[in-house]
This record gives sequence, structure tokens and C-alpha cells, in this order.
Amino acid sequence: MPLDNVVFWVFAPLSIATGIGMIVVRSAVHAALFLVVNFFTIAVMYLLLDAPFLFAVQIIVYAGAIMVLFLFVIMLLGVDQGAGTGERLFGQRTTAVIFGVAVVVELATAIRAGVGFATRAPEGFDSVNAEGNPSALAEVLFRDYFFPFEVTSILLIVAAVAAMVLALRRSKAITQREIAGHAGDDLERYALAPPGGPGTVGGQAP
Amino acid sequence: MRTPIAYFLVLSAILFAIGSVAVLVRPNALRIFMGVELQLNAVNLTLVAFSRMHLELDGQILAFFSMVVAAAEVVVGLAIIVAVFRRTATTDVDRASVLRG
Amino acid sequence: MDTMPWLTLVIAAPLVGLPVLALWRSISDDAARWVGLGSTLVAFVVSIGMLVTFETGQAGLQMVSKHPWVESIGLSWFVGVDGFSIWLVMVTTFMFPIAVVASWKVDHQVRRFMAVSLFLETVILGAFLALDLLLFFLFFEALLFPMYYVIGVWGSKRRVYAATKFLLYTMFGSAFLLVGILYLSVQAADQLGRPTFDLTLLEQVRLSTEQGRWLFLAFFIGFAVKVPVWPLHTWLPDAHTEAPTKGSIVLAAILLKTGPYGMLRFNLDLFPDASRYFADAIMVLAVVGIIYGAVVAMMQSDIKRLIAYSSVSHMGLIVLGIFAFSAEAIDGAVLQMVNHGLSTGMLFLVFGMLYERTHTREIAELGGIVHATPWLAGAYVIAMLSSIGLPGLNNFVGEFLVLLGTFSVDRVLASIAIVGVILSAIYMLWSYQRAFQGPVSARWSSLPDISWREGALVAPIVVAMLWIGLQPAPVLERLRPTAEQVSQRLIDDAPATDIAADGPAEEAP
Amino acid sequence: MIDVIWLAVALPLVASGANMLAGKRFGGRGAGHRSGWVATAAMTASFVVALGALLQLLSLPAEERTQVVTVAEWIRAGAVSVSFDLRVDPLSITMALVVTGVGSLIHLYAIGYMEHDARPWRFFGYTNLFCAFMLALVLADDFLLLYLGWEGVGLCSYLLIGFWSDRPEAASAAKKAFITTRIGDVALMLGLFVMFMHFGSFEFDTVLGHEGALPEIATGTATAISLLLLGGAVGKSAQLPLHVWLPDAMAGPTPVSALIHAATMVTAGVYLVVRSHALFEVSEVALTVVAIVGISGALYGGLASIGQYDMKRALAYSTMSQLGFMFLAAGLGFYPIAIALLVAHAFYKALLFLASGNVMHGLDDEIDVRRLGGLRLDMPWTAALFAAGALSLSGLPPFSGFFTKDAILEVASHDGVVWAYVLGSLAALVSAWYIARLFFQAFMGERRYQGHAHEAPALMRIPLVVLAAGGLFAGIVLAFTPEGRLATFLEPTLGHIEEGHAGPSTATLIAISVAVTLAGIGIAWRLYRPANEARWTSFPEREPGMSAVLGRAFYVDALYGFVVGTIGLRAGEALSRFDRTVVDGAVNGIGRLTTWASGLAPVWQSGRARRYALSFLAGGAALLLFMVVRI
Amino acid sequence: MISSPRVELWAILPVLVLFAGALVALLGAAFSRRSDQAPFALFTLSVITAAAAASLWLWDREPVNVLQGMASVDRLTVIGTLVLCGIGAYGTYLGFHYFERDDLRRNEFYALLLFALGGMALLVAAADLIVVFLAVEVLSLSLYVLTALTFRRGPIEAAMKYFLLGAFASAFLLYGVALSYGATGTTSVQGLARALTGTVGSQSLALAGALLLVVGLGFKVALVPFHMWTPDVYQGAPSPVTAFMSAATKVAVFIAMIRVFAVGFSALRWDLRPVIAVLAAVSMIVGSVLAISQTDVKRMLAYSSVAQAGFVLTAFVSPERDGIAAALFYLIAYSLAVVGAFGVVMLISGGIGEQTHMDRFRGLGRRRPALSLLLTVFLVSLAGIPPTAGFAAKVLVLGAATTAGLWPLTLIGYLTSVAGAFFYLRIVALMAMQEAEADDVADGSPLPQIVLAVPAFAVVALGIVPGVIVPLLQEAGVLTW
Repeated sequence: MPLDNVVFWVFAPLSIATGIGMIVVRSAVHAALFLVVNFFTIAVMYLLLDAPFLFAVQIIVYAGAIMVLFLFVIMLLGVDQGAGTGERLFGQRTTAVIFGVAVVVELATAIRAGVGFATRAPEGFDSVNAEGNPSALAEVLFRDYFFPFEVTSILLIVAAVAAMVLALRRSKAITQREIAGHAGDDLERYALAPPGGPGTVGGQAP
Repeated sequence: MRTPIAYFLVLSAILFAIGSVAVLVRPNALRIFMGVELQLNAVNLTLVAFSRMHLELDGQILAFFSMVVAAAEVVVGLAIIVAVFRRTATTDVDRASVLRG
Repeated sequence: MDTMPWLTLVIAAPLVGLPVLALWRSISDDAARWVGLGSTLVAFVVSIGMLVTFETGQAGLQMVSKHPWVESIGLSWFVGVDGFSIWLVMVTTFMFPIAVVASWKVDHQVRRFMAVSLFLETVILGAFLALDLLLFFLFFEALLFPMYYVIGVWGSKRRVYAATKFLLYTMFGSAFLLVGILYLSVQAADQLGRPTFDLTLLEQVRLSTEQGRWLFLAFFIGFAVKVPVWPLHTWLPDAHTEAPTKGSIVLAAILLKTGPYGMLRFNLDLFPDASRYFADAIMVLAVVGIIYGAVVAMMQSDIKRLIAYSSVSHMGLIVLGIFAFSAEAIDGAVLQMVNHGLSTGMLFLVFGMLYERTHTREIAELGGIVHATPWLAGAYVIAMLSSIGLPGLNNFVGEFLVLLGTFSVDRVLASIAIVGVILSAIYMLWSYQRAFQGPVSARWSSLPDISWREGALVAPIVVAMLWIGLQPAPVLERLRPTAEQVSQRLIDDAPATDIAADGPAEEAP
Repeated sequence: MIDVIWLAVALPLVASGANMLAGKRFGGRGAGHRSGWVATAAMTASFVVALGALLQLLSLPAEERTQVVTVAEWIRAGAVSVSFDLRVDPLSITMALVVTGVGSLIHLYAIGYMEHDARPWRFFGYTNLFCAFMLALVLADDFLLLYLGWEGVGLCSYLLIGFWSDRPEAASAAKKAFITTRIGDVALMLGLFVMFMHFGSFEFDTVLGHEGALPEIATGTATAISLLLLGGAVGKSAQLPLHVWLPDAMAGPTPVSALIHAATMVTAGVYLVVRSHALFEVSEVALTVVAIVGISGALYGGLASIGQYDMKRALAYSTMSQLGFMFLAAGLGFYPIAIALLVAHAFYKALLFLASGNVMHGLDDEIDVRRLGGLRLDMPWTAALFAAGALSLSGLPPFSGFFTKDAILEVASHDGVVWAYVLGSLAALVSAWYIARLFFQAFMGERRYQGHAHEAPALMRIPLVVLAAGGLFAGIVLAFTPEGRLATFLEPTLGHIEEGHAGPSTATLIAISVAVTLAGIGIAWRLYRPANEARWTSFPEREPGMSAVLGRAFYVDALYGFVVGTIGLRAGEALSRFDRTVVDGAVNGIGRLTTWASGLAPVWQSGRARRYALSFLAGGAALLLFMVVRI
Repeated sequence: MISSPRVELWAILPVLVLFAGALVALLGAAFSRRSDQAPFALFTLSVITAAAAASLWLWDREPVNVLQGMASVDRLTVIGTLVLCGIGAYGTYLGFHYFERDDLRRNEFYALLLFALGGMALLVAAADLIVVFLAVEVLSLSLYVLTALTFRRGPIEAAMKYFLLGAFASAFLLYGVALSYGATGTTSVQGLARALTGTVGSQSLALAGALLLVVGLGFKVALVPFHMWTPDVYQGAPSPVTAFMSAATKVAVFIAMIRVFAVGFSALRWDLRPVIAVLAAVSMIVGSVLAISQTDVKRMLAYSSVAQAGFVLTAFVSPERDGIAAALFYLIAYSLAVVGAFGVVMLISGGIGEQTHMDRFRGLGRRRPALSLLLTVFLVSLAGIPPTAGFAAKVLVLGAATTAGLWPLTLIGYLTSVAGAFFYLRIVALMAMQEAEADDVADGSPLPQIVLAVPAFAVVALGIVPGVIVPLLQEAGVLTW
């Protein structure tokens, strides 16, 4: 058995297992940790697929940065938040699993019809990665994907602005008026006339 | 490489589905969001696999863009979740249901 | 060819006053009324011009004018008049000033009321004169909202319900009509190479038997709701009852006619084979409507509802005449459209005057009115007599021709339909007896009788009724050639094989 | 005058219009109100026109005595072409003279009778309008124009019966009259349809053939047309089974009863049958049916009349009976005699009604014979006039009844139609019985009413005298004057009637006839003479036995009432409920269903984002499933 | 060595203008201490005007693909950009009025709106799936924040739902991109088209990819069953934002869908047609039916916009010139009406408190004739009753469906618009036919009414003479590739 096959068959089940683990564990922290492991297995897959640059980025960005951010927020908001696993929506879990399985089956069918389960990737990726994967990537990125790359910069600015607006707002920028109008708002304003609910605006619908 | 490319694709599909289920079964906004992250990663795997299949790097570039997008989404998403938490003291999305009907 | 674009002028004429009403926001109520009346009178005068220009004895379309409007989709401003539409136009322009004056006492939002009325008149005239199917549909749909508005804003207690029902029900029918029109135009685009809604071009589109039948049904449903053909009639009593007097007049006298007019103009013209195929079934529906409407009318305790159901009965007769296909029946049906407009319009008009005095529509609450207001009651009696088809008045001529024409085609149906003549006498006279006759109660004994304004409204209608009843020739001779042509196409040109038609079509086109 | 015969129609029409629109302003009070005089003048002028036309007609040779005057076109559509053509021929001019002549007299009388009414102009407007329509009916040269008049008189009948519409029974009777006759009218209209199908025209000449030549038509079609026309006639002339409106119609003012419900309108049916005799003759069946309708009407009406205490109702049933005789005559083919009876009946029945009108006028509208009696003491004129009418009706020679009604029996016997003779004689017996009874009860014996009955003013007696003269002697004049012999005069229209020679001789028949009449009077005297007063005045409201059956006219009216009032109303209510719940219910049901479905929104749209995501995933899975299926 | 790419920046000048303007506005918001928002609004409006002018400048260019095939500049782009600029301008003005009146300092609003608008303009021009994806993300992230901008409970909740579901949808969208790439080896729209017409190899993957793109984009335009965020978000978001996003998002995403499906996946049109037809029908039915029982006007409009999206999608069953023109016309008519309607609702609902329950509208016809007239025009157009643009739009769209042979869809379409007439005109009925009860909180200031009269006029004008723009749209519907 070739090495890449071995690696795949070790990491693929691990990947699935950690994915499922992320769902079933109670604690959000544990779920995040499962996800970190999962991301790592995916990074290994990248390696198998001759994408060493993405392997590195995956570990640095996802496992390193994003998941740390997640853990940070989990800790910030309290570890036990939303830990209740009790099914509060009737049939949600069962249906979700059914549709999940359905999606897998459907996609697998498409893959089988489109690619074929036995098809192996053609050799010769080495020539594509001739001068090393990162520099080959860079060439494609800055030639063909120059424009989307610029767009991502806009995207990141928007994200930064968004975070700023959302985060800064609470601390200072509430006007007096906003506070004054605060008392009666919210629940009443948005609740849609639940029977006997706290007075909707203007009474019941005709 | 000896492993058929479809294996990666199917693995990706399974991970995508797991991500979807993760979105659906947990009321905690953060864990929902983790599910989404898993989905995006699954798609990245597909992209890289296809890139390998087509013997070109475009797929990897797409995966790279996808990571950037994911990062941006995380920033905004976590900020929103925090903002909601500050307002309602919960990250349980099921509790956030004044808008309905 | 006359160079005056008469028809466009007729359609546009009611709009003269619209800018004034729209822009002069502080206009006094009285001025608004006069502007409204003036505009409708302008329309009447212009339509007289059209009538004079009309060449008697011609079957085809006259004063046709056609200009591309939205060329890319084939919509054109294509209007023309023939023996069918000319009298409907005349009734419209004739009844509108009357309807406007009848609502002289509307006292809130007068400016808006008049503006909506004028818009409504334009749209109805457009529907009668349009020869482009899409243009027709545009007008056909455009009259919904103003009517909805009139009923809903100035109607009585359950006005919103009635207005909504009217709107939704007729839009429901229009859905089928629109599908039919679009489908037909797609066929035309296939066969003629470009999209068109031009009636004269669409006539040439070849359709398979199934296509023709389905399209016929689509068109028919659209019009049947407007007529209304039993059992699609239940919006009518509500709409009539809740509408203000003007609304009832316009609804009964004019608006309902767009239905049978559509059948006559489009169903018979575009789908002659399918028309023959469905004629029997439709005639049965029409006869059921005649009897059913009359019997239900008999049991009503509300006069406006009663008149509304009588409309169901009368409109059934019109449909019967149209689908009997004989020249007499079609003559009669068209004439009956005019007549029904006059007589039912007058019933609503006169009852509206009474309602202004008594504020009740309940038969049981009225009684003995005739002694307090003999002239008003007299006017009602004339309208009533016209409605029950007394010879010498207008309705008789139409009714007689329809029944005679039907009798020559189907004796059994005509014999059943004629029972409607008896029933109409029963419900009308019975309600008259209960509402107007009998001992006068103290409550009504001091009602004022008809005023000069009201008399001036009633008089022209009575004159028109007598005129049509005694000298229908001017009316008939203008519509006869058209009716004969249509009748001939349907009866004489029928392919022999088509008579023995097979079972109902199973598959959709 | 023939050329201007349209004036005969136009004059009353104009007068009617004037009276209805502006009669109030004509001025004058009470009997002096000018509206009545305007109306009477118009009628008289119309009579003069008709008379002039008659004279002109008489000056023409017999074969040219059919003149058609075209006034205007009416309807032309498809194959239909109808004009306002007036036909002046012996038959129509006879009818026109009856209408205008008797009409003028009754108008004159009505001036007095209506003097206390608040709105006499309206009354005279209606009666003038009636006469105009009636003249259109009889002068029409076209079945459709005849139909115009036919419906028109029905309308006026409706308006006049309901003239005092504040009385519920008057309003009700008016409606009943209109609707019942309309049933007949519909049959008539259907008859016109069949006629048009066959002949393609409504003109008399086309339909009925020229100069006595029978129309070419299959027997079956002729039967159909004839029976449908008869249907119309039965409705208008109040014959079985559409007779129920006539007794109720007496709720109208008495001149109306005299004019419309005795002299003119109700005879329109007879006129129609006689006018269309050419069609009827093609079909043996149709004629027989006419005769059967006639004799049953004669008997039924007569018997029912016996049971009535209301004088006018009794006279109404009597009218029905007399009309039955006319139909019998027509059915047996004796058209001139039918017309002769029609003319004579117009006189004496109008007289009888007006006389009873005098009674009502004098006694505050009291009309129940049980509360009258002895009227000859207070109202000698009226009593005498009533007696004249009664004598004419009863058929004693030499009065009109004898020369007309009994002539029918005589001819029937000569023709060998035994059943008609026997039953007819029975009906004659009954006729004498009921009319004598009425006279005995109302005018003989002692006063049973309170107060003093005042005799009618001269204005209300003069017309009666004229009518009495006509009633008593018209028969003999019409039967014997050489030039005026009605049968001869009518020959151009009705053809020559050959009398048969079967059965007993004329003299024997006369004897039997007189005996029968006297027997009838005798029975009446025996039962109703003042000495027996207690037997019939003390009845409670519901009489026992036979009198009850007669009084209720064999319960036909009650049966109809049940059918219409109970079964019909129930059915109507059921249908109305069906309309509300099923037809409209379906519409509203669709609306409610949609609204209900719409109300389900919160079930799924619960505000829970995870639910939203679930439906999202489900949608995605469904779309992918489509892909799987597609591959 | 990296060969230098061709950088045809002129071609995307409108997008650049918008993003540049957004950055400037952002800086301004960061450094301004003033509470006066008028300069921001004016600046934003001028940026939008400049962008519109720039795109007009592109009108007469030959259609080209620029930036290595990442963007297309043709008439579809230009028209889309112009419409978006119009909507953006109204969004700006309405937002300005909204925040100004309640004296809320929300200077970031302008920057975010420009970012969103830039993303939309980019989406309209996008000729590569990756650009589509990125542009969708740009506009989405901006809209998430805009939704939350008043930081009340409703907006925050709406933003969170919008975000979570939006991210979920992004994953599907990305998966669709991935599968399309896998099937063809390219993500450019034209490459897809070429690859799919050439071979039959990976049709199933391409189809799966296309369907997942439908899912992902269908979420943005609120097609059933991907619509469920719509009512909550439209109701929760501040009215000017709702007005902006309900119109602009649909315009941008639908135009992107035109490009992707009518060009990229045109080889699969017969496979996609049933899906599109079913989605359109279901959207029309569900949207219309659920709107009926709503008692909140914004929520009702939200549900109705689901149905409207179904109508636009209906035109996609015939992805030729006329179908595209019909879809564009519908989008324009819808945008005019819905922006106007939300604008009037904003004025009537009385500021940031957003009292949008239907009872607020009761009897308004007497007290606020101008506002109620405007709203009536907009609602009548949305209901598709002549003589308004909505009617012409419906006829065009249903005509396209009929041309494609799908007359049942036509029937369903018009029947659902019967239901539509019910709930739209219910508001009209409340305003015109009922007596007032509640106290009036409406904003009667004249300027917004005058501003909103423009789309009202346009709605009527387009209803009477749709011919003025239909030929232009038909030109735009001719897609070269």
C-alpha cells in the first residue's frame, strides 16, 4: 500500500471522527478543540494533494488564528453558554441527520458520475509546481487572479469596519435619546401580537 | 499519487454534511458558526482536490480566497455574536425569536 | 376614412377634467362636481361625433387607428369600432354623466371621487374599443382598481369585504384570460414571425382543435367572471349591494358588459370551432343562471341584492343569446347589453335616490313609499317594467330577439329560459309590493318626492328606454350587419365534421 | 277615417300622457276635475274615429273590407321584421267600437265614481293608457304588435287593480293578476316563436292566410301554435286553470272591473282565438280543447259565482262563466256568435259592475250581499238598471243574452254536438240562478244595512242607461237588422258559417232554453227569497258543505296558494341558502383556506434560525435530488 | 517571472468610484466629531452620481471582458449599475432622513452603504464565479452590519440570523463554485459556457454545481425554501436599510444569476428549467399565501418580496433576450415600487421606534393624503394592476414564461398575484376606507414626500409607456460570449 493511501486512510476517518465529535460533545470548548484537530487533518489532505502552501496556511490561519479567536470568544462569553444539548426543536436533530446523509449520498452520486470513484489524478503536478508551490501560486494569483485579490482587500476592510462598528458602538456612542426611548422598545415592538402578550402597538389586527 | 481523487471529494462531501448538521443541531451561535467553518473547509478540500485533478493551481487559489473570506466572516460573525450577547446575555439562537410569524 | 381619430378622442375625453382635479388640491366640492360632470359630458358629446361618423350598414370595423406602442412585445394602440361596440360606448358615455350627478350628494373626498370616476370611464371606454388583445387586457384590468376604490371608499357597511371580493374574484378570472392571450400571441409569434396582439392578425393564427378549446375556455373563464355566468356570480351581489349608487350604476350598466362583450368580440371571433363545441354547455349554464338568479332574487330581503341577482338572471340571457349564434339572438344580446345597462342602471339610480332618503335597503323596513313619493315610485315602476320586459320598453325587444333566436336553435332551452320572464315579474312585483305599496308608515310619510335634479337624471333614461322600445331601428340597423356577419361565420361556415365533435379534450396544449 | 285609424290609439295615449304628467295641474275639484273630462273626451273622440272607420268600411264592398295602415317600422333584426301596422277589418273595428264605446261610457261614469279620490288624474291616465293598449291589441295587424297591446293591457290592469295600493289586498291582487296572466303570456310568446319558425313572420296575412284560405301548415305545428296561443288566451281571459286572478282583481276600483275585467281586456283571449281561427281550424284537437276549456269555464265560473257573497266577486266568476261560453262558441266554430256574445256581454256586464259600483258608492264600499238587501227602496235607479243587466245576462228573450248565449246552444244542437248542448244548458241554468240570486239578495227584501244608501248622481246613471239599452237590445239588433247583422258583417274576416240541421227544431230549443232560464231563476227564488233570509245571512264566516266548496271555488285558489306560497317559497329559500352556503361558501371557503394556510406561517417561521437553516438544507437536498434523478 | 496582468481599470470605474468613496466616507466617519450628517449624505450622493455617470460613460462601449475575464462590461452591467445607483441614492437619502430625524449619529452608515453598493456593482459586472462569490461576501458583510445599525434588539437579532444563515448559504455557494470548477476546470462564466457546450463529460458535476449556486444565490434573493430569513430581517432592519437591501440585493444577485445561468450554464438550460420553474412557482405561492396573514407592514412586504422574487425567476425559464429583458424590467419596476413603499412606511412608522403594525395605517388617507397616495401607487404597482409598471412587468415576465411553453407557470403567477392584490390592497383599504384610531406618528415633512414622488411618477410612467425602456433592456439582454 503506497504511503499516500495509508496516510489518507488514517486521516480521513480521523477527520470524520473529529467532525462528529465536534457535534456531539457538550462543551463548546471541546467542540472547538475537535474542530482544530479536524482542520489539522484537512491540512494533511492538502499535503497529499500537493498543496504544501495551503497546508501551511491552513494550520496557521485556521488552526492557529481563527480557532484561537473562537476559543477566545467562547471564554469571553462564558464557557457554559448554550451548553444545553436538550433538543428544544421537535425533530430537528433527526431531520438534520437525514438531510445531511442525503446531501452526502447525492454529492457522492454526482462525484461518481462526474469523476468516477476509481479515477486517479493524473501525474505531472510537479511541473505545475515547478518553482515551488508558493511561487507558482503567486504567479497565478497575481496574474490571473489579480482582480479578485484586490477585492479581498476590500472585503477585509469591510470586515474590519464591521467589527469596529459592532464592537465600539456599545461603549460610548449611544445618544441620550436612544437611552430615553429604550424603556418601551424591543419585545413589545417586535413581538407580533402573541395572544395576551404585552400590548402590541395599536391593538389586534383587523 | 495512488489515492483516487474521488475519495477526497467524498470525504469533503461528508465533512460538508457534518458541518451542515453541526449548524442545525446546536442552538449555540458559536457552535453553529463552527459548523459553517467546517463546511467552508470541506469545500476548500474539494477545491484543492479538483486543482490536483485538473493539474492546475486555480483550485488552490480559490481555496486561498475562500480562507480569506472565512477569516473576514469570522471577524464579522464573532462581532455580531458578541453584540447579541451584550444585548441579550445569551448566545442561544433559539432565544432570539422576537422576530417571527 | 375620416381623419379625426374619433375613438382615441372618445377614450381620452373623460380625462379632460383630470388635471384640474389632480392639481388643484383646494378645489371646492361643488367645483369638483362640475368638473366631473363637464368632463363626462364632453365624452358624451365626442361619442355623439363618433356615432354620427359611424357608417350604418357596414359589418366590419370602422374608424380603425393603429399605432405601435411597445413595439418590442407587439403591443399597439389599436382601436376600432363596429356594430357591437358602438352602442356599448354610447351607453357608457350616456350613463356616466348620470352616474356622476346621481352622486352629487357624496360629500367626502369629492375631488378624489370625481377623479376616480373619470379615470374609470376612460378605462371602460378603452376596453370597449381596444382591438389589441393586450391593450384590451390592460383596460380590462385597469378598471378593477378604480372600481375597487369606489366601492371600498364610498360604499356602505361591508364595503371593504365587497370591494376585495370583487377585485380578487375578477382578477382570478383574468388570470386565465391573460394566460390565453399570452399563449395565443406566442402561437402568433411562431406563425407570423413576430409577436403581436392584434386581433385581426390573431384571427389568422391556426390552432389545433385542442389548443382552440383550451384557449376558448381560458378566455371564457376570464369573461364569465365579469358577466357573471353562474356559478361564478357571488361577487356581484356583494359588490352591488355595498357600492355607492354611482358604483352600482357603473357596475351594472357598464362594467358587467365587458364580459359578454369580450365573449362576443374575442371568443367567437378567435375560436369559432371551439365556440361551436362549447355552445351547448354554455347555453345550459346561461339558462341555469337565468332561472337561478331569478329564484334567488325572489328571496332577497335587500333591494339592492335583489337587483343584483336580477342582473345575474338578465346577464344569463345575454350569454344565452351570444351562444345561440343566430343573427336574431346576437342582435338581441347586444341590444340587451344596452338595455340592461339602462334598466338596471335606472333601478339602482332610483333606488339610490330612495336610499338617500330612507337609509335602508331592507324591504321589510320600507313599505307604503308610493304614497309619500309617487313620482319616485313611478320612476321605479318604469325601470321595473323595463326590467321585466314589458313590450314598448327597451328590454322587451332584446329579450324577445334573444329568446326567438335561441328558440330557433334549441327549443327546450329557450322554453326553460322563458320561464325567467315569469320569474322576473314575480320577484320585481313582489318586492315592489312589499317595499312601495301597502299602508304608508308614519316613518316614511313625509319623505320628499323627486327633486328637479333627480328628475333630470331619470328623464333621459326613460326617453332612451321608450325610444329603444318603440324605435329600436337606429340601434339595430347599426349592429345588425356585424351580428349577421358573426352569425354567418358561426352557423354557415361551420365545417360539417365539426358538428359531430368527439369527447372533451384531455390534454393541455 | 281608416287612414287615420291610428288616431284611435293615439288620442287616449296622448290624453294618458297628459294626465299622468300634468293632470294635477288641470284644475277643478271633485267630479269637476278636468282630468276625467279630458280622458272621457279622448275616449269619445277615439270612438268617433272608430265609428268613422266603420262607416267607411261599410261603404266598401265586402271583399275590400280589410285595410292595413302602416304607421312605422318597429323591429328589424335578423329575419325578424315587424312594423306598427294597424288593420281595419270587420272584426277589429267591431272590437274597437266595443272598446271605445263602452270605454267612453265607463270613463264618464268614473268621473263621478272617482270624485273623492285624491289623484283622479292618475286613474284616468291609467285607464286611457289601457284603452290605447287595448286598441293596439285589437287593431294590430301583426302578432307581435298584438303582443305589445296584450302585455300593455296587462300592465294597466296591474296598475289599476293596485290603484289603491295602500290596501294590502289590492296590491296583492294586482301582483297576482299580472303574474298569473304572464304565465299565459309566456305561452303566447312561445306560440309566436313556433309561428315564426314556421312562417318566418308575425303578420296576420302571412300566418293566417288571405281570404279565408287556410295557411299551409302541418297539423302538428298548427296544434302546437294554437294551443300555445290558447294558453295566452286562457291567462288573459281567466279561464281554467289560470282564472284565479280575476276574482281577486275586484279589489280595484269598480269602473276598472267594468272596463277591464268585464268588457274589454278579458275578452282579448276570445278575440285572439277568433282572430287566429284559421290556425285553430287546421287542428281538430285545438278547437276541441278550446271548446272544452270554454264549457268547463262556463260551468265552473257559474257554480263558483253561486257561492260568492261579495257582489263583485260573484260578477267576476260570472264573467269567467260568460267568457267560457264565448270560448265554447269559438271552439265549436261559431265565431260570429262568440263575437256577438262578446259585444253583448260587454254591455250588460259593464252595466252590472257599474250598478254594483253605485251600490258601493252609496254605501261606503259595502259589497257583501249578506249586509245589503232592500236596496230597491233607496236606490230604485240602480235596482232597475241592475235588473236590466240581470235579465240580459240570464238569457230570457228578447234580451241580448238570449240572442247570443242561447244562440250558441241552439247552433250546437243543430250541429249535433250534444255534449256541448247539454252541458251548455246546464251552465245556462246556473247563470240564471246566480244572477237572479244576486238580484234577490241585494235588492229585494228588507234593508240589512245601517244608515241610508243614497242613490248615485246623474253622472253615474246616464252611462248606465245607455249600457242598459245596449245590454237589453244589442242582441236583437245585431242578430236581425238586415245591414247590421253581425254575422254577415264579420264574414269577410271569419268566413261564412253554415248551420247544421241536426237535433230538435229551433222552436223546441227556444222553449227548452226559456224553460231552463226560468228554472234557474226559480231555484234562485226558492233559495234566496227574502223569506229564507235567515238561512244564508246567519252563516258564520266558514259555511258548511256545498256552499263552502262553491264559495271557495272548489279550492283551486287554495291549492295554488299552497303550491306557490309554501312549496315555492320553501324551494326558493332552499336555493337561496344553497347560494349563500355552497356557491358563495365555496368562494369564501377558498379565501378562508388560503388565510388558514397563511396563518400556519408561525408554525415553521418560528423565529428559530435553526429551523430556517433546516428548511434551507432540505431545499438544497431536494435540488440535488433532482440532479441525481436527472443523471 | 510574473508576467504583468492587463489592468483595464476604466472598465470597472463605477465600482472603483464607489469603493473609493466608501473609503473616504469611512475616514470621514472616523475623524468627524460633528453630529451633522448632511455632508456625509451629500458626499455619498455625489459619489453615487459619479458612479452612475461613469457607468453611463460605458454605455456605448463594445461588450468586453476585462481583468483576465473576471469582469464583463456590457449593457447589462451598465443598466444594472445604474439601477443600483438609483436605489443606493434613495437608500442614502432615506437613511439620512431616518437617522437625522432621531438625531442618531450613524456616520458609518454611508461608508457601509457605499461598500455594499460597490459589492453589488461588482456583482453585476462579475464574469467569474470567484468574483461572484467575493462580491456577494462584500455586500453581505456590509448588509449584516447595516441591519444591526440601530443596535436595538430587533435589528441585532435580525443581523445575527441574517449572518448565520448567510454564512451557511455562502458555504453552499462556494461548494457550487467548487463543483463547477471541478466539472470544467474553470470558474469563468465564458469558460464554463465553452467547456459545457464542448464536452459532455462532467455534466452531473456541473449540474450539481449549478444547483448549489442556485441555492446560494437563491438565498440572497429570497427564493423559497431559502427565504426564511427574509421576513425577520426585513422587519428587523431599519426601514431605510430594508428599502435598500430588498431592492438592491435582488437586482444585483439576479443580474449575476442572469450572467451565470444564461451564459455560463446555458448548455444546461433544459436541465435547469424545471428547477427554476418549480422554485419560481413555489416562491410565488408561498410568498403570497404567507403574506396574507401578516399584520406588520414591513413583514408583509418582506413575504411579498419572496413572491416577487419568484416572478423574476419566472422570466429565467426563457433565458433568451426577451426573458432577460423581462426580468430586468421586472426588477426595475419592483425596485421602484419597493423602495418607495418601504420609504413611505418609514415615514409613516414614525422614526426609529418603527411602529409598522397595520393599525398605524388606518385612516391615513384622510390625514396624510399625499403619503397615502404615494403608498397606494407603490402597492398597486406591486400588486400588478394597471396602469402601473408592475402590471407591464408581470405581463412581460409571464409572456416570457408562456413563450417558453410553461403556461401553467403563467397561470400560477397571475393567480398568486390575485392573493397579492389582497394583501397589498388591504393596506390601501386600511388607509382609504377605514376611520383612524391610533394617534398619528407619521412624519409629514415635505421633502421626503417630494423625493418619493419621483419613483411614484416613474412607476406610473413605466406602466403607461414601458416601451421607453424595453428596447434598451432587450439590447442588454443580448449577451455575447
